Amino acid sequence: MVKYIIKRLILLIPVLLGVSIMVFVVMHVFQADPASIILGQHATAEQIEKLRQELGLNNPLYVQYWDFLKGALQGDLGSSLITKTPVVKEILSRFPATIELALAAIIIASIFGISIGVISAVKQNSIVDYIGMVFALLGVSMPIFWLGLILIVIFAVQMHLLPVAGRIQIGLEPAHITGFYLIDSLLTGNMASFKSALSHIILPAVALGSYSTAIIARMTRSTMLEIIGQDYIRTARAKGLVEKVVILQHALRNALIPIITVIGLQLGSLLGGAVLTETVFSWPGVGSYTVEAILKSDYPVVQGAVILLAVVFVLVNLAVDLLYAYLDPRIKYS
Amino acid sequence: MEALLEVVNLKKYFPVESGFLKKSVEYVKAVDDVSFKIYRGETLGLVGESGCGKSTTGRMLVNLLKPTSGEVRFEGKDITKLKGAEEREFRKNIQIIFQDPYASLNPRMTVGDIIAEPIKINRLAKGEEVEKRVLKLLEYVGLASYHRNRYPHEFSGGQRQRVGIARALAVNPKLIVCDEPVSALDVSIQAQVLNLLDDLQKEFKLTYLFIAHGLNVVKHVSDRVGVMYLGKLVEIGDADSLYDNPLHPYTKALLSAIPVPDPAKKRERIILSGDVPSPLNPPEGCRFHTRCQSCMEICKKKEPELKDVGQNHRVACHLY
Amino acid sequence: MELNREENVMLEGGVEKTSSPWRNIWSELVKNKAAMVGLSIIVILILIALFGKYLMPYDPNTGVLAESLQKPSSAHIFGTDEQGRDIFSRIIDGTKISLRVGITAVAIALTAGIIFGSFAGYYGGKIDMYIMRLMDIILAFPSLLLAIAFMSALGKGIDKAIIAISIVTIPEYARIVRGSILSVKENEYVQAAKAIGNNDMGIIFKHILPNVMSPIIVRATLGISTAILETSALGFLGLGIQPPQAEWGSMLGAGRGYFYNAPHIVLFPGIAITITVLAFNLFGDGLRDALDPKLRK
Amino acid sequence: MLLQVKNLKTQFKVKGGVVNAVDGVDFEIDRGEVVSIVGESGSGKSVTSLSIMGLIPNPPGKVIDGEILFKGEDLLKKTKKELQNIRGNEISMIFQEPMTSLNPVFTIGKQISEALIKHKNMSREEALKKSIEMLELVGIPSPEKRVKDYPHQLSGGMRQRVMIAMALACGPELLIADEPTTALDVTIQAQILDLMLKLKDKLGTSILLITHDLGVVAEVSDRVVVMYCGKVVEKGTVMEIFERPLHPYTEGLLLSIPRVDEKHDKLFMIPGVVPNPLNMPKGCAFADRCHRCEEICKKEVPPLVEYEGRQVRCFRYLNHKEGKV
Repeated sequence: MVKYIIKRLILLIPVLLGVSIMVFVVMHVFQADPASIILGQHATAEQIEKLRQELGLNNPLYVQYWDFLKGALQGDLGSSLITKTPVVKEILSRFPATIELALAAIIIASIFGISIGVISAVKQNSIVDYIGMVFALLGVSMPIFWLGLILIVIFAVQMHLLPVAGRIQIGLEPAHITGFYLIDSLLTGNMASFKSALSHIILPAVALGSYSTAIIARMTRSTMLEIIGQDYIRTARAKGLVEKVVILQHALRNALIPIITVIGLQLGSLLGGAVLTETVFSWPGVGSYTVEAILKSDYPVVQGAVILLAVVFVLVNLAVDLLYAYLDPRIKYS
Repeated sequence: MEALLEVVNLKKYFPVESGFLKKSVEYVKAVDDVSFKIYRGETLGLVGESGCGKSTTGRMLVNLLKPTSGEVRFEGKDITKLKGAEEREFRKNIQIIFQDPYASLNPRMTVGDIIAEPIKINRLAKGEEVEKRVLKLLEYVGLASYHRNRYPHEFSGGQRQRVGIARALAVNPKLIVCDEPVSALDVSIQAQVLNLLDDLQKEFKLTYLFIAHGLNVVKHVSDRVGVMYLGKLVEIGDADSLYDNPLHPYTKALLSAIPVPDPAKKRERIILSGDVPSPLNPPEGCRFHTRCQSCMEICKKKEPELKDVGQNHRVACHLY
Repeated sequence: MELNREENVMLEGGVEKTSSPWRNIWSELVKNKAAMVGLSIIVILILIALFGKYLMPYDPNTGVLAESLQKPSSAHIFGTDEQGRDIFSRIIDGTKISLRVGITAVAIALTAGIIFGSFAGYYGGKIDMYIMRLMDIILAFPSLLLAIAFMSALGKGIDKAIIAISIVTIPEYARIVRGSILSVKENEYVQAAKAIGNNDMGIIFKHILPNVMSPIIVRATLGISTAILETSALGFLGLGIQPPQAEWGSMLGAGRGYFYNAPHIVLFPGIAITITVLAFNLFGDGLRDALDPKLRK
Repeated sequence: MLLQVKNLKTQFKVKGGVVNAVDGVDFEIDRGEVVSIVGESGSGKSVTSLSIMGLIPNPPGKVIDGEILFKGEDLLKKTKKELQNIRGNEISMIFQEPMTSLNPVFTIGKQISEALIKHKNMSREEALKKSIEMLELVGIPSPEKRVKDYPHQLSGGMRQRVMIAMALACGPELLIADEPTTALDVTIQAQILDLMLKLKDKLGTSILLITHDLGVVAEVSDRVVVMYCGKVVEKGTVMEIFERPLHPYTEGLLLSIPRVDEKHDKLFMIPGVVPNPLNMPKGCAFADRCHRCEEICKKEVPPLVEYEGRQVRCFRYLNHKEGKV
């Protein structure tokens, strides 16, 4: 098992190299000239040329990439063109917010998605099934940023039940332990902080998780239907097991294998979706930071954020593959 | 008699990759040094249990699989080394019909197109001639001309198998490899297809290699029969002599295991113990020794050769 | 169940009419009400995209500032936006962009995916490894994020949105095509095609691809919805189609500053996106049910 | 009588209509007996066995008429819960595909234990101990180790042994075996049949064997029920059926099997195919393929008639009895 993990991590190297080359090339070939961005509209040609020289932008691309790679390996992804702060530092300080939001969303999505899917499959073609599947269909058809806006209008603006935006009421931030406000406030026993953090995370997590909930529900339903038709389910029934055991033990346990794959993929795409949700809810995470950077053409930030999120995504996939081995005895990694 | 096809020291090893970074490769020895001849106009039956390599052998004869080593000589010419146009030219001589009539026909083509395809690809006829041939072939296999524009899913298993036979006949082959052609069919349909194959053999002077696990079917159709076990040919001889007087302990056990539809005949059965060993790691010496009731010391060490015991009968066993 | 095969048993004498597999699928699809609703909406949307200019009460791109942020009324049935433009006209105008991006992006990605996937699946070995590694690299990004990165580098505009969205979805099609090809490659009818003398291209195009098209077509239909959602997301972030050109996502993005007081400004574009995406999803689901005999009853 | 099936009718709703998969089937099984139901695909033999178990998937299937008396009580009138207490306990079943009939994610020990825990109120440890005993009984080497294996680690023959161990764990009075050896190789098939017969004698279980293989039927059964298109066409002891088949279908079937112990140049052939279940002929379902077909056969469905103490569904014997032919 350890050997397998090491092997997978080694195999990640070419993928990550490919990822970095792709991002780097795309950013440098097509991007507007960073020097003119830094200096603004009124800069003279000489000034720009001088800065290009300083930034090493006149070197051949592979030299620039090599410099970038050397830096990246030492944990230096360059500095923001605008604020001049190191990209890694900025991103890491925002990372917990994004992860907290994504985890909250995936937990909501898994719980609701799997439950709806199982119930729909068991009650196939009943009214419950239809309602569940109509909701799931809406879930995959609504843009999450629009759902976010609508949720704000209803629950924050009209009903005043939940806050409009932000991560926590200003001044209530808990002491930094893990960086996750919900956990940190519980650890320090700060209930006011916890309540505020919880009320802030509900709407964005629901908005972000809606698409995944729907995908997981649909996937669970079709997988369960397929598995219920398998020979070994007939065997379980022939043994005289009660239907609950047949469904929840024999069928769901087998269905979990593909479901986990989908959840893993969704967790990855949530990181992408976070860009939208964070923008809508002014959530101070990596996503909203990246969007700002894009709009300001702050390419080192975009480059750093994209690479970092890709690394997280790839690691999530690895974790999913390892979960397989636990769930499916037929898979043994060696 | 003249051999139409001769198989010489045929081997097929499938690599199984394993290990970490440095690739250590193991081999599944699906067919391991098999030699036999098929004479013009005869039916050679090939029997054995799943995994014995009988189908792999069949596919190598049709050039669907390239052998690891060894030769397949068709009319004296080694066909395993053919390439390009020569290979295509050769394919006309040997055709194959498959086990599963539901999987062996392209579901998106009409039956007529399926039968016409080999004629067109091999340029055996042009224009209206193609159509005439297709209808003729349908007639040969007992289908009607109105079946021409139907799709495979509209046919029953037996009818689909007839289409498969017509497709094989389309290029006027000399040899047809029948790979379990009736195993998936019901008993009453099985008899229809077996009789059809028999009629066609007489009409077109065909030679068959008949691969099956049903020993009764093989006995019915074959002039000679070969028995395979774990990639090896263990016994081969005239059908009557082999069934009446089986020599290899495996053949004996196999024959005694067939249920006979006659409750009055209660026979002494030889029940073999255990399973067939993995072809990834076959036993040393005689491959059957782990399950053999007559196993001797030598069987565990030395691999027996196929020995002629007279009357066209050969067996690979240290007992003889 | 042993009944399934017998269902297809045809009577000698040919009473039943010949039915091609494609015609069967269509008759199956027609029975699916949800799919037909989806298909009808798609047809209407295409008509709107083609002839929308005759339906627009106002010029979608010019507004009267004095009439900005008006609530829906008889003059402006969906109200007006922050620049006083008629939202109804803009939504109609936006239809053609969403459809164009969605359909073209999928068409490009599908073509590339079929080529990559077929070669990888049919030939296997090194070719397979190189192609799939390349796909892995693209797949290492959450797709929306990669599209954003491409857009921020390529610059804004509809063509670039199409390119960005198609590139990020190629691996998905390549994988499906490859997987399907692997699953039918060993089928006996493919072996038979080889035995009668077909060459590789004949086998791929005549015997393999037609038999693996079902999941690919389904995926492509559903892929159009994803592409439309991604277009709108890019527009929302201000990266997609540039103003004043009307695009549903960018309408939402622009209206974001005003939606506390004028929720209609975000309500209608969002509904338009949802309906369009829903239509393709309904149709795609119906296609899948019709094409997948396992789910057929 | 251990089991009496009376006028059983099971329907399936399929695209294009309703199929009467089982259409008025009667037969019985005594204690300690092996009764075989034999027929080709589409004959309704498997549906019959699933109907007895109450495992017909509904929808699309449904038992619409008849009685299934097990020890005198009608299984069709039992509640879901009562049925669950009978299944796996008093009646159990093994299936054709040992490769897919075991749940891939549980150990075989767990899968055998389940029934014991449910029906015999055993603790986990007791059930596991009993499972090991069962594995030993069905001839699986080193059962203490194998009990922790997953199905994919076993060969096809071994899996079918596990299925048998599982089915017999609670000591059922009736074992329904649906094509138990069809998917297995000849030598393994012989092992499994041998094992089933030995265990039957040892445990006194009655067996209902569903198969298409007349060879297997001849080897193991006491009595035989021949089915065609959802109906019983002939019943009798194994000797009667094989020595002197009455129904033309049985006769044709027996003649069309190639045999190792005899050599014919041509096989007897039953022409044509099984009729479309959605479009059954008006008279006898076999009439179109029958070599002894008469006018009446195409018009009316023949009844099951008594003839020489046996039952057969054919007009020839009805007339014979009345002395006309």
